[in-house]
Amino acid sequence: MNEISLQMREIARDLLSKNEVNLVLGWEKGSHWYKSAPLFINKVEDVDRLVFDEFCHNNLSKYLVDLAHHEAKVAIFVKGCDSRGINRLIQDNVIKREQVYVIGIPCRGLKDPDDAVGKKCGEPVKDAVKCQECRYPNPVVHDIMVGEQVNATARGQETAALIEKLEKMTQDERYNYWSRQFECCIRCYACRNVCPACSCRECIFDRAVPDWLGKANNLAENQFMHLTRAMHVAGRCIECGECERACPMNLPLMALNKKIIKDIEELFGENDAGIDPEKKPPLGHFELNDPEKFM
Amino acid sequence: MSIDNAWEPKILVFACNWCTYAGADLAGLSRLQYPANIRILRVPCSGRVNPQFVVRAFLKGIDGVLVAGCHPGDCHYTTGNYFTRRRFLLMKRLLEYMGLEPERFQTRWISGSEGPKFQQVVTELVQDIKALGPNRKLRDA
Amino acid sequence: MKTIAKSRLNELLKALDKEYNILVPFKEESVSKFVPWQEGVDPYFEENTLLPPKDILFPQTEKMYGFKVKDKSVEIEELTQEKGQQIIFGLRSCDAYSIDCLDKVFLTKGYEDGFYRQKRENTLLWALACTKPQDSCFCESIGIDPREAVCADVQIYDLGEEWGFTARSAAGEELLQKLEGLFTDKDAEPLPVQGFSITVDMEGVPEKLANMFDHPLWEEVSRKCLGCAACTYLCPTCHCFDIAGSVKGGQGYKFRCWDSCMFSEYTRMAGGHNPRPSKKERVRNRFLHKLYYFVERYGQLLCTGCGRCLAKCPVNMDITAIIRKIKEAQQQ
Amino acid sequence: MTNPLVPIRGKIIKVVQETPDVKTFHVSTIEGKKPFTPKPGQLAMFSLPAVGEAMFSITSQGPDHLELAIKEVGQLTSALHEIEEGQECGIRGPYGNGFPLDYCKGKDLLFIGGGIGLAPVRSLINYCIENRKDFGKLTVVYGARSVADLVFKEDLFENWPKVDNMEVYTTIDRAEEGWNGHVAFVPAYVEELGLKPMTTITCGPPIMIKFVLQALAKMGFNDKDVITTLEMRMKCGVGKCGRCNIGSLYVCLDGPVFTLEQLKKLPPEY
Repeated sequence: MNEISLQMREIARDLLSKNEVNLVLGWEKGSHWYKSAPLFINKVEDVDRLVFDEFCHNNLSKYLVDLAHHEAKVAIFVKGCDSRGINRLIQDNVIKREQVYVIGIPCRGLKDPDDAVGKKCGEPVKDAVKCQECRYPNPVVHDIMVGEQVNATARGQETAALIEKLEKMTQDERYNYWSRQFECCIRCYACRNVCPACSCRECIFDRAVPDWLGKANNLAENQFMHLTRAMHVAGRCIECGECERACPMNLPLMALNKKIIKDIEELFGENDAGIDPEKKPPLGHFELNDPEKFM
Repeated sequence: MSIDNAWEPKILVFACNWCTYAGADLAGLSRLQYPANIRILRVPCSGRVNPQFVVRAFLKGIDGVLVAGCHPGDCHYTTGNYFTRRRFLLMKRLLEYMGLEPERFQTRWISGSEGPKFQQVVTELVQDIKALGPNRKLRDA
Repeated sequence: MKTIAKSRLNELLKALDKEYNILVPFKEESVSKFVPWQEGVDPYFEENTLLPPKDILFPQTEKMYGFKVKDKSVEIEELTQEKGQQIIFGLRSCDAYSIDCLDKVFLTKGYEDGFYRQKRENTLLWALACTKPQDSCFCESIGIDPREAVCADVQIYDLGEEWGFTARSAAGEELLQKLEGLFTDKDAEPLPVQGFSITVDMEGVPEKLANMFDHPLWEEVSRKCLGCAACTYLCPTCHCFDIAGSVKGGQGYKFRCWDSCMFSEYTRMAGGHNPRPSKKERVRNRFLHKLYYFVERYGQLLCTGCGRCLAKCPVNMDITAIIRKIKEAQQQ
Repeated sequence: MTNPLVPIRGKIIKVVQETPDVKTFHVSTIEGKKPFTPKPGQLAMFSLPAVGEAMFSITSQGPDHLELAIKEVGQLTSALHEIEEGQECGIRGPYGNGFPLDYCKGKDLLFIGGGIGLAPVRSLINYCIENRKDFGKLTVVYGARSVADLVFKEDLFENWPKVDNMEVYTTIDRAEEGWNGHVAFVPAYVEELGLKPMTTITCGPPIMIKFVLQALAKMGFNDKDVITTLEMRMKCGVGKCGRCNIGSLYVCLDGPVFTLEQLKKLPPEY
């Protein structure tokens, strides 16, 4: 068992036995060596199930949305990207900082579980795409930290390269590319349900009246869903890449989210969501001298 | 059915109640001619327009959308149009990234006294959209 | 057994293509599913498809009938369905079993679903014996033989360099006879099935679940569920649907589309009451349906052991782990 | 019609305003015939195709029509409350098991209803009246929030009291001017009447059912003699679409009528 996992267990044991929290959100091993899954612990006996490894993809801050009215304090383990989710939820008044005890884990980047399918434990596995361009491997908010700080190092440019490729295409080529993607969508809403920026109590996609989104699975409805979703998380996406990982159809959702982030930076200046809880989200404020290129 | 010969674009204008709607009114009162292709939807503020209103309009058969409101500094609610500006600058880029022709979605500032500007903007918009032809990209078949 | 060299599979498909629409497993980028075969489509037999063949018989969105409304009048128009014969070529035992489940749902218990029946009647199943279980497969634990599919018209075997075919129904027999010229008759031993990495003991599980409705286990296992429908939409047996309509200018159609018991509005009534208000009730219903309710109603499990749900669930909700927990659970 | 999910064309030949938010719709085929002949307690899937489709209990039937009493609660029912006589519609059915007529035959029957819950019960009451000699004494206990909310007033005050060996007790929740009748919640009234245990058919809002069942238990009523009808969200009506299950039963097929004895064996998920 790795050192970080052991430390996590000690911290969780300590917090629970001293009643400082009554729930710990962490990870445990799942169905395969390349699967780690969210774990909810409220009994000291269960702390030895906690692990941290290169497959702990789930951004647990999502669960804080459900726990907004939790009666006592919750301890949560976060990687760098996940920690931005905590700040975002605080900014959106979904949770209060004092409700959560944040245990940060500097993250060296995770592996792609899909690439591990069929392999034996120990065989080389590709890096997860979502971690390739990580700029915040160290948690930006934490009460304590487990493990050593790590340096951000870009290990790939897959998403950025795809965005550039798309930008260079003609309108019709781009349209055809996205249509092919959206036609594949099965509308399972895994992307929405895994996303810490999707914190509405009732989503417009679920409402029968007014029926913004019909239930038929066709290109038009799917376009509506993905454009609305992308605009809704615009300026609030913390780049954890969970939507893209969760998508069973492997839609390149981060090529949407990161394009918007890129545009926001070009238009309104640098903005990384969930870094500074005091900073207003880019679509939630304005400057008098904002560009007016569309006039 | 050959619709293309007789095709006339349908254009939706989200008009802010305080400026653009008054501007359109003035254009009417001044007997300024503009194409009959536009449908005006009055909104309390251009900031009321949600991105999904725009996408939905396209899906339901609109060929071009104009969001129009007060000039910066003139918002009846002080700052609404500044948010509009950011939101739709970003959304215009997103729609372009999706492969939509950028001319189909436009934002303009038209005040209550700018009847001629209203006439000019919608006339140009209709010309642009006519040149593009029907919207077939974001459309509920 | 009738055999044909793997390199000559195209000839067989071409011969079948004359009378049938053939659906074959096909992989494009990272998504594999059944697609209509045509010259140039190279079937993918390496592993089972990501999307099950369910939507061939039960499409995700299916028009049911058209209507016209004008003033007070309402006209209803039945839509004619295509009557073409089709073959699902190369589906695995697990997915064949799922079609057996769908047959029970749509064709028994008092009402026959006309939309399903029309397609099912015109479909032949050419099942492929599985030899290489994937990491998340556990069909054998469910009682499914990976080499012999239920409902198959023809069973296909991997013989190494050749494909072998054995008829399993009169229709399959007749078709193989017709194609006689393409095959060589020989005695051959199909490749053996390699080991399963997941096994689970189903003994007594449905019976035990009869008394576990109020067990604290459901609260515990449902906590990490995100309430998305990845599991139900990838499941070959999940068959819940919604009925909705589309109307434009007095004309429209009604369609049915997949729905998921994991969605909160699935059971919510017009007045607001919801019999399954939280994810605990929804997760419980999903697993009880698969492992107990369906057994009680139709005499078989509503799980095929295909493992798609546990492979693709964003939080790795693992039905085999839940079955193990059920087995270990103390009776309340 | 080969496909059970495709409705036949119907026509609303009459609309009766029962209360401010309940109307009864008389539905025929467009040829003026009864769409189908349901048993008391069965259901019909009714639609305005451009709006939606929903399941309703059939409250009564005539020689050429079915009657559906519908309360305005959602999208479809609001649209329904706007329509006029002559409106065409879609209808399919009948669905569900209906009341156990053979079991009820020859017995004294007690009917307990609250609000719109009288609608399904009324189908059986009317059946008993039409086949009067097959049944013993008929007793109806019915209540609503106010006088205005009492449904089927003509039956309650005119028709039913005249029926041989039939008693009707009506109550409202809170006293109001012009009402000389009883004032009490339905469960309390049932207890107050001190009826002897007999076969009972009850339907009403969940909170009323809960207390009626408690009262009946206290009064010594037998679980297998207490019959109720359930409501669930339904789409197909034929046991395929999945959402109306309670355990392994589907309310649209195996219900909506259950005895308390049956319900106690099912998961409490309705």
